[in-house]
Amino acid sequence: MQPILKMINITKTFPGVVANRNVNLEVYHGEIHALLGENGAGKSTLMNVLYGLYQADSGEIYFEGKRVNFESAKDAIRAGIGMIHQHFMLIPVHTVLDNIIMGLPGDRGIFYDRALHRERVLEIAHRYGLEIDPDAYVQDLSVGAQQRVEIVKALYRKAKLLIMDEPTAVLTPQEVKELFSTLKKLSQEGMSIILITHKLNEVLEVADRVTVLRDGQVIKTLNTKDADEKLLAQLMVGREVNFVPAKSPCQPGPVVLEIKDLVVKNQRGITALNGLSLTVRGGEILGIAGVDGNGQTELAEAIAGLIKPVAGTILLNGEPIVGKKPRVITEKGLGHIPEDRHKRGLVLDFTLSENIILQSYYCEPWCGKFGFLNLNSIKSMAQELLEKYKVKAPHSEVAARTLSGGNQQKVVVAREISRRPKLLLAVQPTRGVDVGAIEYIHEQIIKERERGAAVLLISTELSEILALSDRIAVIYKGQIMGEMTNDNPDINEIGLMMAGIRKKKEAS
Amino acid sequence: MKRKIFSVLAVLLVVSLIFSLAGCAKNEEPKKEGEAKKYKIALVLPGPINDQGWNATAYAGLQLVKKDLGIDMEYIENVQQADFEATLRDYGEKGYDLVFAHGVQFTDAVNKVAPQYPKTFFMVINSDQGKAPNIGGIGIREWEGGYVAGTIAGLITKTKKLGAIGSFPFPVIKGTLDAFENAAKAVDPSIKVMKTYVNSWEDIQKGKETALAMAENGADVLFCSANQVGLGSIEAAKMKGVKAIGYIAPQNEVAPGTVVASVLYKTPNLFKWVVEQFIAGKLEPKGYSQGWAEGVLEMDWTDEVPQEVKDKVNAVIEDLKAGKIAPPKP
Amino acid sequence: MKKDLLLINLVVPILAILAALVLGAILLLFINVNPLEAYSVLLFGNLTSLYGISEILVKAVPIIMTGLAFTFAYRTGLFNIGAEGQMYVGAIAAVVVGLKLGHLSPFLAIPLSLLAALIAGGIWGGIPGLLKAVFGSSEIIITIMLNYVAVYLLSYLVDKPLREKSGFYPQTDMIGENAFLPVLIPNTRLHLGFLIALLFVVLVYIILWRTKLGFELRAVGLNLHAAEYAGIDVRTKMFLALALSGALAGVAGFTEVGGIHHRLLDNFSKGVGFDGIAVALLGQATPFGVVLASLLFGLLQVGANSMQRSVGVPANIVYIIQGLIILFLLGGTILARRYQKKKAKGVA
Amino acid sequence: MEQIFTLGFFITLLAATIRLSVPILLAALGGMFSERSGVINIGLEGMMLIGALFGVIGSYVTGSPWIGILFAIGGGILLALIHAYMTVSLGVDHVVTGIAVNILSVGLTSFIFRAMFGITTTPVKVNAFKPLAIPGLKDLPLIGPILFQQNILVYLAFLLVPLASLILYRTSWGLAIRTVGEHPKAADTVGINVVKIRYLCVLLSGIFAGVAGAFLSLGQFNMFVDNMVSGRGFIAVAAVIFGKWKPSGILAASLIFGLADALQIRLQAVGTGIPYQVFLMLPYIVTVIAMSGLVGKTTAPAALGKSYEKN
Repeated sequence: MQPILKMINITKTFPGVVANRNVNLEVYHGEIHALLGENGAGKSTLMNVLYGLYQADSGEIYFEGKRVNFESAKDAIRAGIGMIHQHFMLIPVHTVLDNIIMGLPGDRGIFYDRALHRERVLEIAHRYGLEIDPDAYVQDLSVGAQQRVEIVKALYRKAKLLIMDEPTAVLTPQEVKELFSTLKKLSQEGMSIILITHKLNEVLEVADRVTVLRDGQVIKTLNTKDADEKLLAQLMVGREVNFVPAKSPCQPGPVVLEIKDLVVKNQRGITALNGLSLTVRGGEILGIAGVDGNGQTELAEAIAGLIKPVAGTILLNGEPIVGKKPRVITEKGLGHIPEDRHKRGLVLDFTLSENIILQSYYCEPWCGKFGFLNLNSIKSMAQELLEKYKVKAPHSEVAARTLSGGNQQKVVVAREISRRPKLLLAVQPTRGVDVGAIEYIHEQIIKERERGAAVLLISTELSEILALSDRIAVIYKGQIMGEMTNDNPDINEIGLMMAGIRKKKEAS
Repeated sequence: MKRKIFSVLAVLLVVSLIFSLAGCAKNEEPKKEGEAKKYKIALVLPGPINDQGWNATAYAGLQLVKKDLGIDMEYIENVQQADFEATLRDYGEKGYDLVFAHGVQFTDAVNKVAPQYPKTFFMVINSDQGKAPNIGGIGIREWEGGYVAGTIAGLITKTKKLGAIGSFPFPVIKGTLDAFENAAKAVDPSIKVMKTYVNSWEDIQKGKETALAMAENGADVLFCSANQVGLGSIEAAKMKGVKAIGYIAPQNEVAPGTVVASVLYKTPNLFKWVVEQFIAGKLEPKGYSQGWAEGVLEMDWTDEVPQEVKDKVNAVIEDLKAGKIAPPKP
Repeated sequence: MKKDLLLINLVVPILAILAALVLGAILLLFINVNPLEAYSVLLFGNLTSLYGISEILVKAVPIIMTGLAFTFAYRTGLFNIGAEGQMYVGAIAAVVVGLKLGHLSPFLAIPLSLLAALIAGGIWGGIPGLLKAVFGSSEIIITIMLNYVAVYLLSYLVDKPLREKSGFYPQTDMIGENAFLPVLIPNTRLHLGFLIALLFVVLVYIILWRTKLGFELRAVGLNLHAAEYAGIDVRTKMFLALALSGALAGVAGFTEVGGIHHRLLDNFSKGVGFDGIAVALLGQATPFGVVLASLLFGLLQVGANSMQRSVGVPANIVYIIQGLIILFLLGGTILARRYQKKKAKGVA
Repeated sequence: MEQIFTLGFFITLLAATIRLSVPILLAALGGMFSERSGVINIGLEGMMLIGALFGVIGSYVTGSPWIGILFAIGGGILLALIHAYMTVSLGVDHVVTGIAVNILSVGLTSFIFRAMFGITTTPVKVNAFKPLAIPGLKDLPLIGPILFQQNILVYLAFLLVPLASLILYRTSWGLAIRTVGEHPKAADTVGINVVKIRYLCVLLSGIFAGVAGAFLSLGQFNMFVDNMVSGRGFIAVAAVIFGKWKPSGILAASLIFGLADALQIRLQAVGTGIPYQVFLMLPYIVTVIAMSGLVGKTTAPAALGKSYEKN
């Protein structure tokens, strides 16, 4: 049988990053094909290339047997491809009907025959059991209902191939169940579906075949009936651990961070942390492993005081810090290497000096009486720090923007560590950083532990967790799935927990 | 950063230097043969020369002086209040012989600047004060114009309601409107005059709307002293089928049938007169004032006005010439 | 990298100014004016005499202040389009003080009217600041609207309550002579306001780059999220930035009434608020850049008058050139950045 | 006082309100399209001014006010193109660009007018639009004189309100415009050309503003004078916001602003204790109040003022 879609040798690079390298993908009529991989594995890039939002550097795409070259989403839509993005492309202030027909040509000249569209939309919705109200406003709908609108929107454009990017990320279990039955129904009707996901159970539950991506390359394509979670976890995470920095045996001190039953809702009002509890002691590194989007961001921001938890307690050195302002928490001894250095960690157009005092600009000796900054001492301190932490920069007065990602991250690390925090919160400390810098940053984190600080390491890179942690906890849907010491741990077990499967084992 | 912007300016200066050299080279054409002493005379205007009113008439004066006396006057238009002093000083600095400041709002600035430039004579238009040794004032008795307009209006109104629009409640404008009212009441004490100030010289839509409001309130003759705004009031009169009296410029043609007569300002003559006096060495540092008697005001009639009205108005003009009519109280 | 910065900070402004002048020259040719002659007067005419130079400085004073005002807010990521109105209320306050306390010693009268102008401008800038912080209302629209309110407020005050005693003109009486800003060079109009403006230039520089507050404001302007992460109260800072920006614009009103008009008039110094936006952008939103750009604008505006006097060029050509400079500068900067990016990509 | 508030007073007040609101309405409807697509247009004032001038030029050259309107549209488009290129193609700040457009327009109109017509003491007159009484309707008691004895541009302006509504809410273009203004990326994913839509909308605002300017110079008068727009463009910007970016709201806002102006003129003519400046301030104060709470930022197009760059 001819595949409906054939992508051959697709390569797509962004400045400094190869997102896809010689990727091959085939999707058949009426199949649900999962695209499995960790964050940053290149799944979304590949799909954006297919959908005409990005142009591939090289490679060929055949759709329904014909060579295609989509220059915009419009071309892809016209050819019969629909894509449902992880962040819904819906207009909150439009009605459901408007969201479905937007971009379509008018019926009589430029005029829409809304009654006709309404009828057809309802018909399609009915056929696939997608319950929607065409006259409701999208802003009033639940996330699940919004997703149904997105699906109808694609169906309404006569999509033959539907791409769904992480469709379950924001759904409740009930909604996930409904979605899957819809997808199955669609595939029975002949629709081809590409399901982008990093959730193993979903792959096994709904997909016919699965292609595993890692580091922008295809690792393997296989039938799901030949796969199990163990195999998929292995393929997805990979086994190799880059290197293990030397570290002394762990000598845990007193409890520095204690989190109990923490509940946090994210900006969309969805529960991101659901009764999470953990403790970190001085002199130890607790690594939080987990697939992205399971509450890691919210956990870090809640500790740093950037979001207010709904319930639960956070104790830093025994003092409650829930509801405290970020500065107060920082002053109580938190060092925070944030997840996204461009968003939170650095003011890119500030000089390195200014970035280095970002958390302490108001304190002596950087800021004297009457609020004047002591530029000389700041500069010399910054210069010293840049040398000490081996940041490659001409001098301390260049804008942070001009540095490479690795050196930018070193600046953040230097700043946070130089304040000698009691708790170091390191979130994705080496994301988008070159190998040399990774090694260096890892060393610094271990040094902090050796100094006696408590370190909470949150990373989606399992290898990083394994390399640094004394203990490992796995986060899944805002809860800790399980904890173990990093003493020859069972990687498969971690992989399963990351996928939300708790190994049947006596409670530890 | 500083250095960079500094260099921008530096480069600019170099560029301007090149321009200026090139300009100089071009400038060296032989000057016009002028055997007589070349007078340097300047006209400083508070508004644009195409305002179809106050400033435009002064510009016409400049042209008249050139035509009749062969003297090239310089002018500068649209001078903002903040620049009055600087502009006058500039002419003083450059040794001008005679500087017209076109408006009484220049008084402060002239009083400040003139003592420093004794060789320059400053003539403030519409000022009634002179100040030795080199400040003079010359004004049109605008109220006389308003008075005649009021007489005409009073004679032709049927509704006994008139409308008068001014720009700002400045004394000159206020005096004109008051004289308009006095004149109308002198014709018939039962006549009512609506007076409004629009706070603008140029917002013609406001002028039109104001005039419309007056017409709708029963006024059947309109009069406006506010440059372009006046054009708006004439437009309104045309729309409402009521009459308007032109003012300053010959406006009969603006709306034939609507504008029944215009009170003309021969302001150009005034400039010519001053320049002549100056050349003859007869110009004194005092306040001159001119009106019907001196021929600075003139009537421009249309056939819409019956002869008997014209006769009555002409009689009033003769009274004004003879000084029999008192100006309005401030 | 250095070369790239050079392109944006030096080459683009020069090209923008030149391009604007060239387009202006074409217009001049249409009305049979020799552009070289006109421009030589425009750019160079007033640099030959002390008085000419002093006039350029006098013109630059209020523009420096409104330019600083825009810069200050801009550095916090906010657009203050309301310098015009803030200048007017600053002037109102300064004149009220000058009228009531103008008989006091200059050492009291001048600082007090400056203070009044600062406070009044601060309040007028603080209103949009407050609305921004509380409701998230667009400071752009609010400041524009408040410009008009200030214009009519001024018009009302000089028309009714503050009208001069003789009641002739819609203007106030002269302020007390002790509240006049002293002239710095005899026989020129260059007044103390120039030094005061320079003082504020330094002050703004110090506040923005040498103090804790400036650090916070700039952090908010450049990266809201990072500022939040650094424990900075973003909303308070936004309010403060607009209030202080308004205070700076208020000083422009103070220098104009104290140094030039000595009384309040309808619509005095029109357009200075908008000039401030242009000079701030032209000066790359740095205090010293604002000074240089203001001098350029002062030169252009005084030069426009000279050009009109000696060459007979309508002064409105300068509006055209100013508008074009802003457009070319902003557009050119972005095109230059794009060009650089393209080049960088080509290399990588 | 009681003789002021007669029935006749109200009728004429209403007529004046309609006339005064037309230029605001026209420009604001244009501004609405631009803002609905996400581009702030503060340059309406300048576009109106150039429309007023070009309208007169067109009528002067050809003798036809209709061709004058075409010229006015051309002038509006010219400035709108500059605005669109700067904001949409280059991503320059919308407000600053709009201000530059205004400055440019003040100089350009005054310059061109003088270059073409020289300096005169009487206005250059051109053929203008005549009032067009609608037979039958004009004789209706009370409302006849208010509504049906205006010039054709007035009818046109008011007809444009339902038309704009129709386009915005009933057509594929309107939906595309609203989508682009709310969420350009989403528009992109359904194949709407964001750049094209934004260009068209900014040009549309130039067209509308040009006609608004021509309404002043050819509809209300038959001449151009410097600066004759006198801030009505900024009022139009306020009307867009106060009207919550909806044609019907903008109609209401324009009428309110027109009423404030008409009332102010009349109250001054008859003399009241209230300073007329208070009335002049009113539209702006109303906008400020509306912006703080009444009209939340939620009603503004979500992507207003934001440049969209495809990755």
